[in-house]
Order: sequence, then structure tokens, then C-alpha cells
Amino acid sequence: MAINWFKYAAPSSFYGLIGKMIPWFAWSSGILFIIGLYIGFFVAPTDVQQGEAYRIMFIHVPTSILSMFVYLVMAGYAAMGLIFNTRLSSMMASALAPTGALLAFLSLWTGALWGKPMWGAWWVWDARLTSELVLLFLYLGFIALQAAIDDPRRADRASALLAIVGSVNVPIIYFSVKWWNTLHQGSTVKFSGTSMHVAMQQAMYTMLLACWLYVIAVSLIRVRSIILERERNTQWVTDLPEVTK
Amino acid sequence: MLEISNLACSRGDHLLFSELSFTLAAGELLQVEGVNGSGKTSLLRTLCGFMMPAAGEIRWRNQNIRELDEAYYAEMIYLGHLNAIKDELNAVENLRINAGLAGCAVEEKKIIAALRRMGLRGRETLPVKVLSQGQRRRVALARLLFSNAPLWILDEPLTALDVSAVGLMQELIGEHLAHQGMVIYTTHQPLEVAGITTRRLSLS
Amino acid sequence: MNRLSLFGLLGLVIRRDLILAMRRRADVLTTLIFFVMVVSLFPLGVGPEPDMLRKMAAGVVWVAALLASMLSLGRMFSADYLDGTLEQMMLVPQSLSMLVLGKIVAHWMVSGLPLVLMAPVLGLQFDMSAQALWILIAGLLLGTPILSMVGAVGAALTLGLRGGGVLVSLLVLPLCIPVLIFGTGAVDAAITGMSVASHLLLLSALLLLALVFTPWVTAQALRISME
Amino acid sequence: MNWGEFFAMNGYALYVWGSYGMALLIFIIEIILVRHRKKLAVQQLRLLRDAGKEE
Repeated sequence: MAINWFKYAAPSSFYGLIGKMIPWFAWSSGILFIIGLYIGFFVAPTDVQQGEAYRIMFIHVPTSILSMFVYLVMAGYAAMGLIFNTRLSSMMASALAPTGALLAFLSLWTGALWGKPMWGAWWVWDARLTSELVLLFLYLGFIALQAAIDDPRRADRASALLAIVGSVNVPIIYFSVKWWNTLHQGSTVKFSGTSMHVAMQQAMYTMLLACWLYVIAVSLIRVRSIILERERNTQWVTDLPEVTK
Repeated sequence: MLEISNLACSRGDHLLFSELSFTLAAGELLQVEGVNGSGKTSLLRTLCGFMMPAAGEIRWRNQNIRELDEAYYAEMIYLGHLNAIKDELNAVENLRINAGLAGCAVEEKKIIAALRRMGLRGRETLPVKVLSQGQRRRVALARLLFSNAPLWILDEPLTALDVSAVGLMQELIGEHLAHQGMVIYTTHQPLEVAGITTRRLSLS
Repeated sequence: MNRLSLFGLLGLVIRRDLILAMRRRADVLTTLIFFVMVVSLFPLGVGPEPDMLRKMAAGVVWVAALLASMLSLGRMFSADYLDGTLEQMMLVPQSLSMLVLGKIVAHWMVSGLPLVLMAPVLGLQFDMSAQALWILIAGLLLGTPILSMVGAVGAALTLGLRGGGVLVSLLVLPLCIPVLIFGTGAVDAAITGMSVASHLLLLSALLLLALVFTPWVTAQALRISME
Repeated sequence: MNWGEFFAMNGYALYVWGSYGMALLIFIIEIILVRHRKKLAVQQLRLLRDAGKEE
């Protein structure tokens, strides 16, 4: 294969490449959001048990899934930066962290708003909800550690180590919380076990894809700013058209 | 033998120096010179493996120090700006622990002899807290006396030392070089060792 | 001169840190007093009904132990960092991980063990039964070393940073949740007459896991922070 | 179907629109923030370049 993949690992070529890709991600995300919301609100039928409130699912489930997924991706990038000493992957990790934290927050917020009509309380110590809260703490720890260190290289390496330790801990935390929950509550309130209507599934997957593309677009814009901030002393940055004009 | 080839060092996003190459053979004394902020301390810290070089490599006995790791540390001794002595302990305790960390157990007699040679007679068992700056530096320097590491890396060894202590340091370095040792150091004071021509490396 | 073995190094570091701690006894006592105070404040906050106190005793003691161990984490590396000893420690010709393990053990003996020894007295304040007390102590014996180990990673990562003390709690506390759950779970199980073994075994498993990985991770974190 | 009924969500309006509203708000704020950060970065680069020219 003659393609040189490492060419895109250099910040200068990556910067140009993602500059071209961002609009595609952004627009397809927007269109999918519209389609997903349309199916979710107008096509999908009212749930027998939960009424209209179940429609919160179409935003709650994608943000929950993505908040965990983004943490793993972030830890993966951070580990890559730590092991192979590639600057770009560390920058990707720090670009993903704020978005991940916001997704975790949204997941908690929508979870609470769904829980109130269904369980009668804004917050229950359900295993998934508690784990999500811990995940938010892990994100905040990552961001806080990075913000506290002035030298960007040390910040990258230290937070990478934290992210790796965190991702090893996430399953342990999840299972311990789950176990604790079953011990203390005996029977937790569970969502109806009935299979979802096809339109509900379609709406959820479309929204998941839309959120995913949104995450990619936003974190790519953020990583472009980070590249500019970190590489400000290099020639290629000073020669960029948006800087020279 | 210590070989440095094409070494570059950066602090934050600021490049301190690059393309630095030199070798240090047995019996040689190398003084690193340069204005404040030119990267003297960073160079020494890189030689210790604390900092990763931005480019280039450091070889000890023809092997990269990253690969040698702990085997390299057994053959070098580093003395930084900070004395690495504990206020709560006395000089003997400090040195025994320091020698232990450097990988060897030393008899109490030898430690006391070393302290006396450094001009600290009568202060061996006082808490370091009550010693003056110069005396603390002498305690730190006493480590050199019972180390058998061939490579000495000294960052400003003469700070806070009086004339007699500077003379003593020159003597110590002379002895070390005569035993096929090597010394690399930074200083703002002149340091002359009889019979040895000091090589100079200037960072700009 | 004779070279020091790995365990010789371990012993030396533990001895050194214990001597230093003994010469700064006030620091050790502060942590212990903090622990006792936090636990004693709870009944004042929630009222003196013995039934409720018995029920929450384990949780209160564990949370207080968690907070107290956070308090002492700052001391683990910072003094050595400030006077240059840590630089020399990075240059040990044996293993930095072993040295770190020594520091962790010493830290636990100074800040974790006193909490374990104090726990029975506090348990009596909460009218705990003898059996529950024993389980609480066993849990603390297994759990507090994990707190020291996970805490060491956080302390190493935040070395020399502004506001490091608060930051280290933010990083470490979420990672300590499983220890809290199993530690208090064991006491609950004992009170309700269920099997205690599974909780304690899980705690032991966590201890083993932490023992294998955290010294190495802490050593890496120290190398990153010293750069 | 009438719109009033749709927005009432059969009594669950607060919960459903509270969720989607917060999501929309967060997404919009995040987009504004990342674009602002990009603008700041470019501005700073121009400042550095102009300072370099005058030397």
C-alpha cells in the first residue's frame, strides 16, 4: 500500500484534512437530528405503560451510551499519546473530554426528568444512574487535572495515566454499584420488558447516529483550536490562510 | 564513557538547545557554561533521565540510557540544586539513608569519617535543622565520598560553600578523576583542578 | 560495599518514612483527630436514636476514614519533592516501584492503621454489636491499604500543583467507591445475618489488584510529574 | 392532531421538553464555545505575527 497514513498524523496535514471534514459531519448530524426527532415524535406510537414520557428515551439513551463510549475513546487516545508519544492523539483526548462531560451531564439530567414521572422521584440510587454520576466525576477529574498543569506535555501524560486508571476502574465501579443496589433495594423499578416498536428503534438509532456525528464535529472543531494554541510557534501555523488574511 | 549525540531539549514549547553532541571519557572534567535560562540544569536533568530529550540520544557504555535504566543509575550520582537532606534527621542518618537509596549499605564509621573530612567534626549527630546553608551543602556533598559511581553529575556544587570547602571540592574532584572517574558540572564560580584541563561546553 | 536487595530497599524506605513520621508526630495526630471528630459529629447531625445510629455506623466510619485518608495524601510525596529527596529516589538503581511500595506501606502504617485501631472505640459510640465491630475492623484492615495505594497514584499525579490537596480528592474519591461499598456491605451483611465472606473476599481481590498495579502506576506518575 | 395537544405531551410536557430543551441548550452553548475558542486562537496568532513584524 502506497498510502502514507502517518502523513495525517502530523498536525499540519491533519488540521487541513479535518477542516474539510467538519462541515460534512455537522450537516449530516443536523439532518439526522431532524429525521430522528420526526420519527421519534410523529411516527413512533405512544407507549402503553409510560405514555408520552418514554419519548425522553430518544435523547437519554444516545447521550448515556455516548458518554461511556467517548470516555473509552478518550482513554484510548490518551494511552496512545502516552505510549507512542504522538502529540495529536493527546490533543484529541483533551478535545473529547468536555464533550464527554456534557454528555454525562445530559444523561443525568434527562434521566432525572424521566425518573420523576416513572419512579416518582428525581433521583433514585439505581446502578446505572449512580455509575453515570461517577463517570461524570471521572470526566471532571480528567479536565481539572489537565487545567491544573501548565506544561501541556506533562498535562497530557498525567491525564492520560488518570484516564487509563479510570477506564480500568469503570467496570469495577459499575459492578460494585450494581451489587450494592441489589442488596439495598431488593427489587429495582425496571422499564417495561416488552420489545420496542420498530419506529421506536429507528428513532433511537437515528438519534444515536446524529449525536455521534455531533460529537465528532464538535470535538474536531475543538481539536483544531488546540492545535493552533499548541503549535503557535511553528511556521505552518503562521502561514495558514485564516491567520495571514 | 558518556556519549551525547544531536541532543535537543525543550521546556514547554520553548526549545532550549538542539544539535548538541559531545563525549565524556574516563578521567575527564566537563564544565557546562551558559547564561541563566540557557538550559544548563535541563541538560543535567536530561542526563539523569528525569526529562525526555526532544531529539537525539544519550549513550552510556554504548547503550541508550533509556534501555539501561536502573543499571545506568547504579553508575552515576547526581547532586542537584536541592540538597536532598531531611531537616528532621541528623547528618549521619541522612547519609545512611541516601547511601541506601543509592543502592549500598555503608558502615557508620565510614559516614562519620566522610563528614569529618567535609569539615563537620562535632556536628555529626545534630539535627540538620540547626546547620547553616553551607554546612548542609557539605553534608550533601559528603555523599560523593563513599559513592563508587564513576559518573558524577553536579549542578552548582559550589553554592553556599566557603573558600576552604571549595578547595576541598577541587581536591575531591581531582581524586575522582585520578581514579578514572568523570565529572560533568555547572558553576558560576571558577573551579580549577590541578593537573587537569577543564573542558568547556557552552550553551547559547 | 554490599548492594542492597529489593527487600532491603523496601525495609529501608519503610523505616525511613516511619522515623520521619515519628519526628513529626503532630501531623499523624491531626489526621486521627479529624477522623474521630467527623465520626462524632454525625450523631449530633442526625439525632441520637440508637437504632438509626447502629444502622449507619459502618457507613459513617468508612466515609470518615475515606476523608481522613485524603487529608494525609498530600504528605506522601510533597515533602520529599520540595527538598530534592524525590529526585534522588528516582535514581535508585533497584526498582522505583518497590520504593514507592515502601512509601505506601509506611503511609498506611502512619495514617491508615491508626484509623483501624480507633474504629472499635467509635463503633461503641454508635452502639455496634461485637460481631459487627469485628467485621468492620476486618474490612478496614483490607480496605484502608487500597485507599493508600489508589491515593498514591493521585498524589503522584498532582505533585507540586496549585490546589493539589483538593484536586487529589477529586481524582481519587470516585475511584474509591468500590472499597466503600464492599466495606460497608460486609457490616450490613453481618447485621442482617447474611454471609460476610463474599464481601471480604472481594475486598481482598481489590487489595491484590491494587498491590500488583498501583506501585508501578505511581512510579510512572512520579516520572511524569518530575519532568 | 392538534399542536396544543402535541406540546402538552399528555401531561408530561415538563419532563419531555425539559429534557430536549436542556439538550438543545447544551448543544448550542457548546457550539458557540468551541467556535469562540477557535476565533480566540486565530486572533492570538495574528497578534503574535503582527508583533513579529514590528521587530
